Amino acid sequence: MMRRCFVVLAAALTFGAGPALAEDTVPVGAIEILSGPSAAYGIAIRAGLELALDEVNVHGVLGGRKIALTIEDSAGLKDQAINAARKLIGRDKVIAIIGPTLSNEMFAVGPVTNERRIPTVGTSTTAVGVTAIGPFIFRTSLPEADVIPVTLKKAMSRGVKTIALVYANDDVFSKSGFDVMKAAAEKAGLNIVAIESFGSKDTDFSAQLTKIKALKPDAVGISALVEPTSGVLLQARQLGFGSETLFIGGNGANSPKLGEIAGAAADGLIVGSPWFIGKPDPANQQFVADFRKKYSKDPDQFAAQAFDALRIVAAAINRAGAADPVKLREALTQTTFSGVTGPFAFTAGRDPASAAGVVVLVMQGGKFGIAP
Amino acid sequence: MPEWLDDFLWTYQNLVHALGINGLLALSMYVVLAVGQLSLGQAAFMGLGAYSSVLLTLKLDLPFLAVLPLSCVAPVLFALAIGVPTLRLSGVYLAIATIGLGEVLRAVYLNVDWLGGALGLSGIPGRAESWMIFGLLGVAILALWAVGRSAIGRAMAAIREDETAAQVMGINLARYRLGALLASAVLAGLAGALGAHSSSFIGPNEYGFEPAVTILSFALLGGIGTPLGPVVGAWILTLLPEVLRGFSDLRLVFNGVIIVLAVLFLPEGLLALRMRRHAA
Amino acid sequence: MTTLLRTLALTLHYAGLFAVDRVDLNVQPGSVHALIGPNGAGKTTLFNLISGLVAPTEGTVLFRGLDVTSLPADRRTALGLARTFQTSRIFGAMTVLENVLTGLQPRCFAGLIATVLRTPAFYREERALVARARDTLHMVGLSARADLPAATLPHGEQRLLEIARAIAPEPALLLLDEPAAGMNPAETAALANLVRRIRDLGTSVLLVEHDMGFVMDISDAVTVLNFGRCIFQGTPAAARQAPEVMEAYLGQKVAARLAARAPRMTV
Amino acid sequence: MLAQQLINGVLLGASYALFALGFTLMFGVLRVINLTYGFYFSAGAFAALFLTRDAGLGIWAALPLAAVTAGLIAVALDWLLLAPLRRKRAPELASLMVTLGGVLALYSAATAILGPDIRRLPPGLVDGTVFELAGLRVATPQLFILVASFVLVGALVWLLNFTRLGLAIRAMAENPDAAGLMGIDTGRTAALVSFVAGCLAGAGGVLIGLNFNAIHPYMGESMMLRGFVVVIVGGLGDIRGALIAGLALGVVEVLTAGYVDSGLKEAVAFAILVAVLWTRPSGLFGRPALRRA
Repeated sequence: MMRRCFVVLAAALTFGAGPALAEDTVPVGAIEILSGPSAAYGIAIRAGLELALDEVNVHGVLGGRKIALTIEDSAGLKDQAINAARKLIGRDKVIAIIGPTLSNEMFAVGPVTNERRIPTVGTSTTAVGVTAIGPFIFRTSLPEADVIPVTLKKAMSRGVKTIALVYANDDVFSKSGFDVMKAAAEKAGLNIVAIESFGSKDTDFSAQLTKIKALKPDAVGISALVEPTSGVLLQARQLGFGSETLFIGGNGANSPKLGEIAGAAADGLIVGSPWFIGKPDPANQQFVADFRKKYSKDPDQFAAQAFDALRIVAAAINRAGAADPVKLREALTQTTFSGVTGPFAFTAGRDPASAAGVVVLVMQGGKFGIAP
Repeated sequence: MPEWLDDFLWTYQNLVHALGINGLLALSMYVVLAVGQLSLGQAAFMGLGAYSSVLLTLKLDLPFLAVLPLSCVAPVLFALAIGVPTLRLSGVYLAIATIGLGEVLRAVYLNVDWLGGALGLSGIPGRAESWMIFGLLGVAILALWAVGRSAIGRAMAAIREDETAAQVMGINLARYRLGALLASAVLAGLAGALGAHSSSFIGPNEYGFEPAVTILSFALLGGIGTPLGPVVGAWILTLLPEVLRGFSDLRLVFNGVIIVLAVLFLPEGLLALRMRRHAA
Repeated sequence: MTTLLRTLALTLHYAGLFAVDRVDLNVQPGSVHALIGPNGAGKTTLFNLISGLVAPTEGTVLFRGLDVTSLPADRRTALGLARTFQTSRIFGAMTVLENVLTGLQPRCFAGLIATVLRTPAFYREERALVARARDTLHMVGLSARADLPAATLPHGEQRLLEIARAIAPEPALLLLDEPAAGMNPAETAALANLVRRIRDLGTSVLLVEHDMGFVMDISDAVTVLNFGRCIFQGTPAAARQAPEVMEAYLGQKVAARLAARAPRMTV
Repeated sequence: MLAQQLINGVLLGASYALFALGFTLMFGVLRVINLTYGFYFSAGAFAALFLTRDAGLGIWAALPLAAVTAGLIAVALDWLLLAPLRRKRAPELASLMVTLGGVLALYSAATAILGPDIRRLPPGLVDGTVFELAGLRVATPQLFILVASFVLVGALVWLLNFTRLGLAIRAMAENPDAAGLMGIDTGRTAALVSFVAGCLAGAGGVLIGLNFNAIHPYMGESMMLRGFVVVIVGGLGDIRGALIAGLALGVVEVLTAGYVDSGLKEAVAFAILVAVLWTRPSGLFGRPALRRA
């Protein structure tokens, strides 16, 4: 009985699901979080990728071949992300992988794909060190190191001289954002008066905020996902922080949910963003319109970045002239592209070259607008 | 080796490793359940093994075969610290204390800079080979099987069935319970070290409450009549999300339901096997 | 001959009551000693104190001349003290043979390493244990049941199994808690023979039992407890005559009536 | 600043105590560490969310309804998971395991159905006035929690000591078999205790969700770990102990975060738990009040 079970399992593993590979498609994989507690990010990214796929496959690549995109779910779990990468490479024979969603997934997946020389393009991995994993690891998402200084500059132009930093110390995203924020603040010559941490599931921040309030900083920098960021803001207002204190968000605050949860408490917060839904250029407006048409909702920054990423990969495949991973890698390093997040090229370190697309947003009445 | 086989093995290497490592974890739960205790510290022990082994590899660059045995040291010390005070109390206290241990360790990993904080430790060389993982799993199964079919195994079974009667048989409850917890810590520590050295990255959130419960569901699905049961349970629950697409969404629901059903209806587990408890 | 088991002013104070109150008990080697008394007299509690499952408030337990008062139950078993329970506590999921093997725990010396490596010494010991267990099962008449799951035995055989498990390591003293409860007359008679054989093989027996015929039949000495106190200690014959014993059992009126008729106890 | 920090600590501690009350009641009477308790907390908060956001009720109508919903869920889960084990007289670890599996399945199912994101109750449900006195600030929802925790402790102590139901509960806590023999319907009493505990959890979920503006399926789980600390330190089954331990834990956490290192806030709570298990496993305040009362 047991033996028969194993035979069936092995058969399922060998011949199981997976797209039928037509000769004339170019296989590309993606690993995103489609289930579990962080699914919201992966689902936004998938929407962006599929919208881009529609656009790319109108003409195809390499003279008319369609891209076959296989999206695997990592559920935010390290092991499942690695399994997905191995399956995409070993079975689906993809020539490039987009994703995975989180930086810590990339730390697990990157060494595997790099070893197999498959270009891997993160669209939402902003942590320090991601592209240092190896020569095949790229990202199109601006690392926080490029965004935060722009935000801080804006703050300093408003007369901020002292800053307190609070961050969630238990997720990669927030911790690495904090590291960058601290380094950037030091570099900009701001006086850091306090550094406080909390857990990303915490709901009470009163102790940290009371301490900060007594120090009267000009600004408070928050590096955390959107939910705890909202919590911090709400409780700060309760404890009597007024408009004299400028709140500065990290990448996590760059979400329309901030307005929904924190409401008026978030008013005045500024945050740097590689993309903004209201950016007036026609490419962006077209993207927003198409996205709304296809999904009946607004795109967010993750969808926008993913939308660009697949089109960058498609452009690089054309430049490489063949569906070959190593040639694709070379091509990626030379590709320049103009996307909804602005002009794009990779640096020698395989990070986005330009922070020119960064806009500083300010929250007002539950909505982001471009900061004056 | 033909190319397709090479590809096949490469594709499923991580899954194959996970089967072995989860098998070891299931055994580490088995030894504790086998003396009628419940510990939710397996994930914490695994984390200690993982972190300590990675530090030995990255900072001291010791060879992996030296790292592996050393990775048991920290879990064993923590098992002693948790076990000595709580094992004389009712079983509930061990369960709670081990949950507490997991949280304390998580806070330590997050707040100590040279443990990487939330970023964890990355760049771990992939030194865990399949033969090591399955060799250790095989040795563990054989050893536990041998122990099961001996006076020690009879004592463990007696404790699980009726603590008072076992005591009157001359069995020192505390000694067996502590011994089981230490064996559990060793197995989990090894699993942690092997897991860390086959996935290049470890982070503090991998060793929390949910993995601990998942390990429990391995053991309860397979049943604890023999050491094979938990291993098979672990294999089923490791393969299922790979075979059934879309299952991953409900993975934890499924694990939870398994525990409920096993406790209420199938106390012997899916494989209601029992082993002979003597060797002559 | 020194006394095998002695309790000195053994007392258990529990929830404002004296469950056992300054009991001095002497069990002589080579004897069958009965502990009787009405329900709630503290007999089982006294057993728990002697076997070490409950710690006394005050007093001392001497076993084979050693003060075992602060020793845990398992250490007392290792010294040669065995017991059964009022409601049988066999290991139902094990086989009959494995139950008896578990009882032989005090005779198991193979360490973890020898066990895992399956050394010749381990096999020698294991074979000796199994042989001893089979002998014991033969003695209580359960040989044919050796490989059945213990839970499937009928009640009377479960009681015998519990006795076999307790006597397998040839303890110096066996505590039997109501061994005849729920047995039919034929089974009870066989049990009496078994108890005598156990005594003759060198294990003294201290038993709690309500079947007075059984008690009078096999006991060499009787101790009577009432409300946690020892009210009588002596031979069965003397116990039969002692008015305080009858009073405890039957209440004063009935005792007086029975005394007038030169009673034979068959309660 | 110290004064404000102490107030912060007491307010946080009140939410811990409020959460732990039903948990410790359940343990005291049913002798079971019921890990599904955290789920009632989440369920209460979600019920309030639906009632206020979608059905348009005010908070004072939604609060009791949400509490009762959580109470009914508690009764159903007790009936499904624990009653069969009580009938079988299964060991306490079996109950712990079954509720562990149950709560994992429930949280994950709730996440799959409701989504993982954090919601908040509609703004403006309660007057958000912040009282300020000599620079010390307390918001209205925080006062609700503080008042609720004391009122509910009082109500529970009254229920246990001065009502027929309380008598039955105490008898059952003392000895379920004897209680059964005395004619107490232990099945019904167990269900009632579950109901009361579920209502407490649900009400706690609403008030705490209201104060911290964070409602998500796992909110009970994050509280559960604090709940363990409070219940063990206060003594399993000790209602007044839970109140004192909850307040103390809140103050210790806030002072740690305020004056030592905010990263250690959580670790301190669990270090206390482990220390208490080492030294005084029956809790800092001795025997459970339920059995003493």
